[in-house]
Amino acid sequence: MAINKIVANLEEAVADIHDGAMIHVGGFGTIASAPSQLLEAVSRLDVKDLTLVSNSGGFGIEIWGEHDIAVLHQTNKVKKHIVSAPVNPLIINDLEKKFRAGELEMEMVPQGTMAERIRAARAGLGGILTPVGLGTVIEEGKQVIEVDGKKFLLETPLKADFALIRAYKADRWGNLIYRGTSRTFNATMAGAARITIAEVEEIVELGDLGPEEIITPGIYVNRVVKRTGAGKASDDYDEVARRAAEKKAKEA
Amino acid sequence: MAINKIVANLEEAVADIHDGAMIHVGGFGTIASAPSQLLEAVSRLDVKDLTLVSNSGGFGIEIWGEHDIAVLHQTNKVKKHIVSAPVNPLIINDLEKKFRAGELEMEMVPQGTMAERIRAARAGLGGILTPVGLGTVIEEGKQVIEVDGKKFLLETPLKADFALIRAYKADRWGNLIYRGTSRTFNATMAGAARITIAEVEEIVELGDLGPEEIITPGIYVNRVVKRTGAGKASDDYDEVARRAAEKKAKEA
Amino acid sequence: MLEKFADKFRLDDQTMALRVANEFSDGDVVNLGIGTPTLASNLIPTDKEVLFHSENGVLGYGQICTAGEGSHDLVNAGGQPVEYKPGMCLLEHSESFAVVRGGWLDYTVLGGMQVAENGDFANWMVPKKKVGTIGGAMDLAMCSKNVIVLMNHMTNKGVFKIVKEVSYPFTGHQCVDMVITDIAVIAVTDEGMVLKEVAPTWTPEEVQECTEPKLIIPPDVKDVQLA
Amino acid sequence: MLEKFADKFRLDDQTMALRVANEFSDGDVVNLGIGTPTLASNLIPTDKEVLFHSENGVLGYGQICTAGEGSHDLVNAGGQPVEYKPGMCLLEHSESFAVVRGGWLDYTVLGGMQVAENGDFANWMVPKKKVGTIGGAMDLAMCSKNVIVLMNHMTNKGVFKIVKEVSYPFTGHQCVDMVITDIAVIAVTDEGMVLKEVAPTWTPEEVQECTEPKLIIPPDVKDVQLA
Repeated sequence: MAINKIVANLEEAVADIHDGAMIHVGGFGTIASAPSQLLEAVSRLDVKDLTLVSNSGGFGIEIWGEHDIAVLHQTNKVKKHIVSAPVNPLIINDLEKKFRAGELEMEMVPQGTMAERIRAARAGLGGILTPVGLGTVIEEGKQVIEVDGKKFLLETPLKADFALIRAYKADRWGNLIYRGTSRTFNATMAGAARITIAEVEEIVELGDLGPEEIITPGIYVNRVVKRTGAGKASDDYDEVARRAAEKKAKEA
Repeated sequence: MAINKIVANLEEAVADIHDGAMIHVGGFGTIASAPSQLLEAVSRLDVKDLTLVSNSGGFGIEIWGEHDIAVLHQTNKVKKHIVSAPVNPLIINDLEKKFRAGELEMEMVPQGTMAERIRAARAGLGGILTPVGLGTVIEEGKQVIEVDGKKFLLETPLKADFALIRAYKADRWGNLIYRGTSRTFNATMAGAARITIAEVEEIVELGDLGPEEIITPGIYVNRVVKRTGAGKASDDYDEVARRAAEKKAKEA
Repeated sequence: MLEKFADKFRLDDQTMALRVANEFSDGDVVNLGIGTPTLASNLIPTDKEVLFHSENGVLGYGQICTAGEGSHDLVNAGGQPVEYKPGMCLLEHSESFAVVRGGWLDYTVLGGMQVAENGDFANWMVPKKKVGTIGGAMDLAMCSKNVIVLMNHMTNKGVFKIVKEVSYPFTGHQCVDMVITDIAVIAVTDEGMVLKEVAPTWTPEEVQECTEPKLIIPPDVKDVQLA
Repeated sequence: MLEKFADKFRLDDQTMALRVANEFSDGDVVNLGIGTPTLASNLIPTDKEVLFHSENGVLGYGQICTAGEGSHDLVNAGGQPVEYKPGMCLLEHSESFAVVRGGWLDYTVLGGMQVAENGDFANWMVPKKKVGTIGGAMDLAMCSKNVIVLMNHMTNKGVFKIVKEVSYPFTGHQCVDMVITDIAVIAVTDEGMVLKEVAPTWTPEEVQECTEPKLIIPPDVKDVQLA
């Protein structure tokens, strides 16, 4: 049987996500870099107590007809969120509401430390030493290790059960390329989970992605699913900011 | 003044390499991936007591009119060599002769650990934890750190004074692309030294290397020098092996 | 701002961004925090080659696009589409922070809540709020060669933001090198905070009134240098 | 080999490589050590999709090129030019070893000096030599899902290489899963070493004579399985 990681639809792609699973969610914070259709598919599952790992806590408003990570808070799937940028000044998001209501555990992680902890999981490292976070709340409960008279925090790998990521093109081996700044945490999280699932704009023939061009080797990817619908609209960021401000004003 | 990292010639590129400098030497072991013209330029300098970091100890025979890292042992520039594959079954190289004669310090490093220690230097990490080397000679003198009941070796960054690397194309910002398996330790070492010097086949206009295509960001590269001469010949590997065997037979 | 100075001239966001842009030289690698600092990428003379890094994985991007232009696949950390520029390259996230943590940034410009006399810095959480966004701020503040904080000199309610000791949760210790505010430019040195420039119409003594720690005031305090 | 067996049939390098190639299934990711193991990349049926990884930074390459063909910019870890294959990709060295250390290799095939009953492994240095090449062997041996050692059953001088305890410098502890030699195939299990296959004309008892630890010899020992 030839290798074929392409699955028929979003439902099949996320079918085995289970109660209590730890899930890496790729992207940075913008809808264009988010695995939004996979997130929506997970929001329709009957699962609970998920632990999410993501850069951002999301806006929680529909953008271009799609949802960001907040959709999982809105549908009460989340027990804990490991996150670098949980809240934002534009909007009081669902994460913030749940956290203030005592309904959510949160672990805040400096962004570079988060990236490196995720890479460590893919790369089989037992941990990494970083100066970032020393003398801050981030230090709490962590080993401080001295190397050549300098102090560092020991940060441990973040290995998830599933990684949901967004890419531009894939082949049937799961090789991936990204577009522009949508590479971000998507490429970092590929392979940092037991099962990596990629949502892509296009599926191409094996060989169409050149060896020098492939960013994520297919061995890190378990499933590939093509995005449905017309794809991303061309709304600009100001529109997103404007509507977030509107919603905030309405709620205030 | 616009950014311009291109220097006129090999001599200018290596002029400030000094006694006792620690030098990363890129490539894997083959002449095609080695910064061979930079190595030759260093061999012509009046310097001593260098510490080299490289994957291989080299063959020490002229190939396609060029020399590998062994040229620095042949010209008595080296005090210490930090290396993963110092010797090889094809030939007794200069490193082995010097080491047996007590004229060279050597630190042997597992290849994956070497790659990660070099990356750690570029990435500002204080160290990394790896299971590799536990219960072997590699463990000697190193901290063993326990994470969640599992033991790891603490391996520290390898930051050099200079990195000599080989690439395919560069622009004046120092952005680099490689060709095939010549990426190897060249791309890993770029930025893992105070001064990174790249020897390239071609210099192209800024913008000719596309954003998705650049492997090494120019900020990691301090100097770019174009290779001289006709470039690499088309001899095949068997020829290299044959001539190594001949030399070994002659010396036996 | 103190009530007595409420009607006094103050630099607006764009002018503060222009002031910080004036710090950068050819070849500098610069990260601009979300908000006011971001504006600086549009205020560099076109013949100056400053490489802007954004933590979402782009290095060497051009101007922020005008509304409705650009692509959402090429944005700065604030999500604003930016222009492609020759020499630009893309980085996945761990490499993007290798750039930060590895000390490759000549300048980081961040918004701030409190800066202490010794360079201690807080910018991510008001204590009573219990939730805030660290983002890349700790990595940026602790690892960049020069950290510039761009902020209003005091809160709207007239509370000191330039303080003797930070009382908010720390972003980093002794990491700030310069503070650019709506009324002054202050260098953080081993000897203490040195007042370098003041906004038009402001005297050093008035700036001192708005600043908790004692400022070192040299004889040659200049007006804010915009070019 | 023991002198009494000197004239007995033994598998040559190519046949040993063929035997190991027979272990791999569609989708397996495999690293082949320099020397005899490398030959296996040429012995996979063309309709089987096995991804060969080479630590110098290539994943999914094709056959070893015939002499004088291929490019020195696309070589395996032994420096031999290999063919491009659709789906192939390139990795810089730290990513290449992320593949290794991260446990992404289904099989690693290495040459060996000593394999102990419990899977302990030595392959990089003869003690009296004081210098040897570790290369990627420690990473590969400690981190791959399955480690297969491909080696002659005994030294030329008739000394055991399959031993009760490793006396050479360790490559890794309890890491070997299978040994394929010129006369036998042996699985390393929690219960001990199990003789699975013997070379044509060899009896299990003869293989035991060439092996220091006591072998578990099941009733169904087969001839070496080449397809």
